[in-house]
Amino acid sequence: MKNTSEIIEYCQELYEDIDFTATRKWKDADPARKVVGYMPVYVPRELMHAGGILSLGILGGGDSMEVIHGDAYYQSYICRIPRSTIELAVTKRLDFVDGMLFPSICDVIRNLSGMWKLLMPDVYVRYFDTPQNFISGIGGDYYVNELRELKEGLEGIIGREITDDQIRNSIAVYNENRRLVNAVYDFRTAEPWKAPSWEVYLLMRAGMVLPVEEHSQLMSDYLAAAVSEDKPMRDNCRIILQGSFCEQPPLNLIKSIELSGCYIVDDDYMLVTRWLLEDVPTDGDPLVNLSEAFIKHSGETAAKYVPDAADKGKFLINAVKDKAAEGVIFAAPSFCDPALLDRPMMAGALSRTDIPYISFKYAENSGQMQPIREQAGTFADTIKLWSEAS
Amino acid sequence: MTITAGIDVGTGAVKTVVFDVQDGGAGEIKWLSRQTEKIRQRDPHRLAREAFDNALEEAGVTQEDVAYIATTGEAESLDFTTGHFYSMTTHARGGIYLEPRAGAILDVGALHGRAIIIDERGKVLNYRMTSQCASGSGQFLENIARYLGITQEEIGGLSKVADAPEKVSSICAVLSETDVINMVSRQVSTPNILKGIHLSMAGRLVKLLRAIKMKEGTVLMTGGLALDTGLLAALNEEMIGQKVSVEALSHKDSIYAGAIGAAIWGAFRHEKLAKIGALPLAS
Amino acid sequence: MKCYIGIDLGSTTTKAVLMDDKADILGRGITNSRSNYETAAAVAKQEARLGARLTLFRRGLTELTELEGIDVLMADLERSIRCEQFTEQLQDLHDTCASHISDGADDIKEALDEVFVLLAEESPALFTREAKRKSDFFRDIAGSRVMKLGEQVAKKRGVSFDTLLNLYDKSIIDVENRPPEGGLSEKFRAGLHRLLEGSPEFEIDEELAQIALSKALDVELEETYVVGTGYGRVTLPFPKEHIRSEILCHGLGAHLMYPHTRTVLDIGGQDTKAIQVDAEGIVENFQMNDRCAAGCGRYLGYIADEMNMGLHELGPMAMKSTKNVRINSTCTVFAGAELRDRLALGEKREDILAGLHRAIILRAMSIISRSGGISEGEFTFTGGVANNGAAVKELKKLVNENYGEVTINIDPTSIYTGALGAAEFARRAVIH
Amino acid sequence: MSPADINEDVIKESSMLKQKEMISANYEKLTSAPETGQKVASTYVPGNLNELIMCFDMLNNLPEINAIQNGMRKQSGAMIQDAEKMGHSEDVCTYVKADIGNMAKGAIAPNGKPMPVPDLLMLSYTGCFTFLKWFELLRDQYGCRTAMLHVPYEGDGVITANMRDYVVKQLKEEVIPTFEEVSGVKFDIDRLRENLKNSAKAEEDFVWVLESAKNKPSPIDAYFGGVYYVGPIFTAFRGTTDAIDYYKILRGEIEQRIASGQGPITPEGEMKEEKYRLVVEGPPNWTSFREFWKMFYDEGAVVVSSTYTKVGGVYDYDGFRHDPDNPLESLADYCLGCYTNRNLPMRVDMIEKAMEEYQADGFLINSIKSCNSFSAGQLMMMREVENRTGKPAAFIETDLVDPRYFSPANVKNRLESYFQMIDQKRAGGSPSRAA
Ligand SMILES: Nc1ncnc2c1ncn2[C@@H]1O[C@H](COP(=O)(O)OP(=O)(O)O)[C@@H](O)[C@H]1O
Ligand SMILES: Nc1ncnc2c1ncn2[C@@H]1O[C@H](COP(=O)(O)OP(=O)(O)O)[C@@H](O)[C@H]1O
Ligand code: SF4
Ligand code: SF4
Ligand code: SF4
Repeated sequence: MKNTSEIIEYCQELYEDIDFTATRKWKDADPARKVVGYMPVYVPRELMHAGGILSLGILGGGDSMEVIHGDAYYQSYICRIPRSTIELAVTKRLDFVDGMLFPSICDVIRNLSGMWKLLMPDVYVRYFDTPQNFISGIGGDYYVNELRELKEGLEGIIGREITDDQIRNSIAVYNENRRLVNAVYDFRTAEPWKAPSWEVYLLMRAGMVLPVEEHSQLMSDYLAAAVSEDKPMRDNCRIILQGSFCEQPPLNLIKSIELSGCYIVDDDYMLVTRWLLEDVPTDGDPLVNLSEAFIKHSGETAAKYVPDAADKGKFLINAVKDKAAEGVIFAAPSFCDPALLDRPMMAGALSRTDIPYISFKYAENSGQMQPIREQAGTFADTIKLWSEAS
Repeated sequence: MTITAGIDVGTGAVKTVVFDVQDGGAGEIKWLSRQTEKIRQRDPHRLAREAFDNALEEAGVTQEDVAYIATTGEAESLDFTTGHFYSMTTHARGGIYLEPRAGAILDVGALHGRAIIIDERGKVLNYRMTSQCASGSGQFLENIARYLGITQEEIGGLSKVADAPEKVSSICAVLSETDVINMVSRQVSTPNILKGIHLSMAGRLVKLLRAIKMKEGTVLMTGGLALDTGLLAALNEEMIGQKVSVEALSHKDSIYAGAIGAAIWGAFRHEKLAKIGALPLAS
Repeated sequence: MKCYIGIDLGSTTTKAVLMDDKADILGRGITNSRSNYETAAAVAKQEARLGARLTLFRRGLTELTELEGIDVLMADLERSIRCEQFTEQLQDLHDTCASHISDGADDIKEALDEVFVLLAEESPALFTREAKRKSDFFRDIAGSRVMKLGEQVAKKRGVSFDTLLNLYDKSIIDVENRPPEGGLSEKFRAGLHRLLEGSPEFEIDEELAQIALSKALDVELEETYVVGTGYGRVTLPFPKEHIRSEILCHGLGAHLMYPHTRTVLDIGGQDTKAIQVDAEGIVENFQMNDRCAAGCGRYLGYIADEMNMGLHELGPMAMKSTKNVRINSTCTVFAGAELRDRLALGEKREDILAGLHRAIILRAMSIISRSGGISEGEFTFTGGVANNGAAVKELKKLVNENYGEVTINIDPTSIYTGALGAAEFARRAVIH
Repeated sequence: MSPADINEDVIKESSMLKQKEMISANYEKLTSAPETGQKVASTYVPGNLNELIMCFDMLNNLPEINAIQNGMRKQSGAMIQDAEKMGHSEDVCTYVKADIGNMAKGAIAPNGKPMPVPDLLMLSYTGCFTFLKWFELLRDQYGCRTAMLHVPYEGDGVITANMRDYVVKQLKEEVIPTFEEVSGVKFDIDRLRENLKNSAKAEEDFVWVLESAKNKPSPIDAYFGGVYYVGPIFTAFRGTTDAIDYYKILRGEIEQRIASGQGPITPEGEMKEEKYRLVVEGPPNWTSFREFWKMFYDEGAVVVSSTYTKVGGVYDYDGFRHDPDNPLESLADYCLGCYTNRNLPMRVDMIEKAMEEYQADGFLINSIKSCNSFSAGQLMMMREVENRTGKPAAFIETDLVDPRYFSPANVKNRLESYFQMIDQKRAGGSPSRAA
């Protein structure tokens, strides 16, 4: 059996490989195989899986990519992820991708979908507009039809029909995957010193480029290994990281937060893995089931409208309670509309509940960690020195 | 008797103090020794060791006598310490030690400015830092001083005799530099240039204070620029200008605020850990 | 004769080009823009006129006789004149410094005098054929020598080095704004005499040469039309129709130097621009850095200051690098912090420097890409940073990686590109 | 969008006076709502449902317009800074911050009276993500009722039946019932039909006005002047007879200008010579509107077509008119078809077509720091348009209502270089390299 550091080393290799060699290899093994890229906030990966398509989660270029052409597409006051994503495309690193899905997170991604159409007229590109109306008969119906249109699009890529049974089967596979993701998160919540956040992060990142079954295996291996490994517990406080659901911070930033005295006990990285809060039923009309799961059982995030004012921020506050967190760190990408516009409301909700928080901004290629360490460190100091418990 | 040491590794200098602290800071606090060492392109960690040794010697104690060696600043990875506190935490505590009336701390160093609201126990309540752009930093002032041919110690005195200061407008230090050069060519006097820079910096610092809702009371300047009397004067002028009824003070030992805070928090933490029986070994 | 002058008032340097009505360049002049723009323009122009005299002299001489080694002769002559100018400015600096000494400080005065005696003694050596100068500007040359000699003298005499330096700091700006004036003809004649007397290697009759020189000096260099451009152009004492945007001037200038140019990159002190021109040198598109000055020439200036090195030494050191160090921030001010950080992490200076150079060029590559990339024709790199070998090396590498094999032009006189374009605009304003 | 009061010293045409009257009457109605008891709905310009709102006797308050007004009065800067002090990020849309800062100051309308707290936030989520958050923020503050209308994005450049059904269903089952509840007025579809009929009439003349710029010289400036012309049709007047009258008057004035070969009117009088005809993409800057405009007319540059005059609805490109016979479907199509709700390839097509039809010399983008909806992707649009038309393009960067991001020297420098570039290109006459 592998130990955690071997598993994480493998994940790190995948993470650092901006040429997506692992996914390419998977595809090259069989000429019939197809790959569809998406930005991992929320898309119904089950549909791709049902068509035998590997869904590739694309998270920009990170801090190791030198962006040269991306700046020719974006002004300086737009976040970084679209420019490094374009850079990936322009430098032909995504030339093996047969289709692209752009989830409805913000105007930048929305417009990126159009740019992709202009840039690659031959690739299947879909702006996947999920409903902001959460009533089954309205938003739900609309969504079922969107799913149907997407399914037809995917069928166009693979040249055959995707059956309901295939979808049901895929739903089950993803239910399993989600259970494991949640198990890893729960384990970290319970014993954060045994599952450092940067490891958990890399483990989830691996799920972006691997077939889902392999990812599930990787997670159960990790869990098995981590439980038995002994790592020292540090004098850290427990925080939840919020606002990083799209452009991701560099790995060093995640490490820096932990180094400066904060255990991250929950986060919103790669939401697609945990967007749905419950299992999707495997019987009945699978598209309706997916639609209902989205409408009824998805988490709260800045990219989603909250119909009832009273519910705003509840999800986060409940998470703080459930995970016994001592504070929240809002870490959002610079120029990120959804996260930054949401922040004052979330912060307000926290203040009303006496939950301490701090906030800062980053970019996927932030190099100077000193200011981050300092703020996170001060936050940790304050909790450690002044909280009643310690 | 609890001997503790505070080591503040900055971008410009390493500051070290040794204290004797009673009851984790609640009782008597005795200052035993102090050391500053300008870094000047040397290895800060080596300097920190040297400064620490010198401070021990001056205080007449040995490393074994020290209950808690606390660092602050750029020193998380120093290898001979007990624990690390972050700058704002330490400046807050050091500030309240130096000036018990202070309701806020303005820490202005080589590359940064921070405004920190504190309570009477030195707890950080709220803070703001200057953003990435650096035209309001000590470094910039240093560069300009070099260009104008004056020493850092002279800046304050000159600034205070200005009669018609001209503010620099740009956010960017590079562009501000051009502003200054243009001023020189327009024969604006050195005091007026310096005062102009001081006022621009002060304007930004007052904004920080307002951002964290510091509306009245006393604020203590700490960090290297606390020694710049011109900046202090400009700060007080700007407060009046921006209708903030806050008085800014400096202290002759302001530059040690971080190190002092570290030493006192070290003692506090030492007590706390002793109580729960989790004393770490001072290596 | 009719002359057309282009003046490029840069943020760092001011350049002038003087051309005749056949668009031949007669002379170039450069000075630093640090102080007064008007003075800078005047000085650059004066320098360009000096260059023009040399060109005319050379033309006259070649008409008269076929002289071997004429290049050497011209270079020697120029150095000789520059040496003379330098001596004159030193004298001015000496006097100005002395005027700042407070009464009774005789020891300071004596020390100062000694510094300047030493300086005067060594200055001819700064202008020999072999000498490698740190810079072309009086401030830089004099400044570094005063520093060095001042330290020695101060130590020897036990006076304050700071006081000596302060005298210099107080005086240099005034002196810089008072360029050596007049008597150019005299300097030329005397210089030529000294030269021919001292170097028998030139097989030429001095009388003949002096006649050619007189002819060259007698030509009236009429300022038929002057066009200004560059960062400081709005402050130029010219009416609007005498001003062209630096973009147009750079485009045209690069076209004149390399007619097949289609893309121009200019990295100056405070801005970086990428310009696309057509076959006629007409600008089709351009991009500049935004308000932030990160990654421009001044960035290297800060680094040089931080490392206590001369600007021209940075490139060579960076070329020694053996390892990739990635630098993400090109903020000029934080460059120093980044540098210290990296040094503390144990990285080597040359590797960090190479990383910094790469960072600058990466930014420039983005701007090029934004302006439309390099699609056809030649690519020309201009501006002060083109003097930096490491930057050039990085640029060549990245251009070839991203756009394939492209002809890359870099000219030693590329810093004059904008002024050249401006001069051509001046010429066209009259000729067309 | 209709800052009529700013230019009163200059523009004395009767259309302007008419618009001014309409605006001040509307502000009067809004600010006296607490006394009159009339209910107020706040909503956004793109996809605004003015005809529907009127069916419930409610007033329509548009926070974007208030932000513009405050921008032109040079008050927005302080409001934005106030909002930032309250914890709003410096990176986000300044309309939102100007609005929130204004509220903190008591939300004073241009007539000096306080604005009423809206009875309903009509969140028409059309073409801009920020809308969603903006009203969540207001809801947080005001605690008032919110109706959400999610208008899907035309990601593939078409309105599908699914999208239209979804919007219509939301109107029927969510929006209209909420309006009925808040206003106490029963929905009457015939009233809506009547309003839509009025809209269509005004829209005819409005399109005629926009297209008058095809003349040479153009009698209007379709950007700086255009922002006045779109006023009534984009705001609280669409569907009223006032709007019909306004466009009739305006049309008459422009007909006269065409007949006498006159160019557009500027704050400094008639524009002299039309030297450059431009198509402009992106909203204008409001804090230095006049200064900005001057940089154009001083150089003889006229904007003959702009995309900003399509944010509140696209009427010219594919001939959309509000249709009384299919009222809800037509409202849905209107919302779905707003400029920023169309995908980038469509936006490029629209611009390309305008460049040709209006015989433009160049294409200019004023990129707004605040607005990702407009700005993300504009650099690529610029390239596409350049490649397709072979005409030179330029890019400037400013902001809507944040004075800190309007750098006059910078903008002027770029514009001057650009105009010189067009000149030089004309003189050189070399064929463009862009095919
Ligand atoms: N005597 C002095 N007068 C004025 N400024 C001073 C003086 N001494 C130091 N400084 C300024 O203080 C800065 C260093 O401040 P410090 O708080 O030590 O910064 P850091 O903690 O980042 O090292 C230097 O940049 C310098 O400009
Ligand atoms: N000899 C040199 N070696 C290396 N770099 C140089 C040299 N001369 C100038 N530079 C670089 O060029 C920059 C100035 O470029 P320049 O084109 O003169 O700027 P501007 O046009 O803005 O005045 C300097 O900041 C420096 O980085
Ligand atoms: S980082 Fe934020 S603004 Fe940028 S694409 Fe992602 S969600 Fe949109
Ligand atoms: S170069 Fe200037 S504007 Fe740019 S980040 Fe640095 S200080 Fe700020
Ligand atoms: S982001 Fe743009 S469209 Fe949206 S509210 Fe702001 S200015 Fe309007």
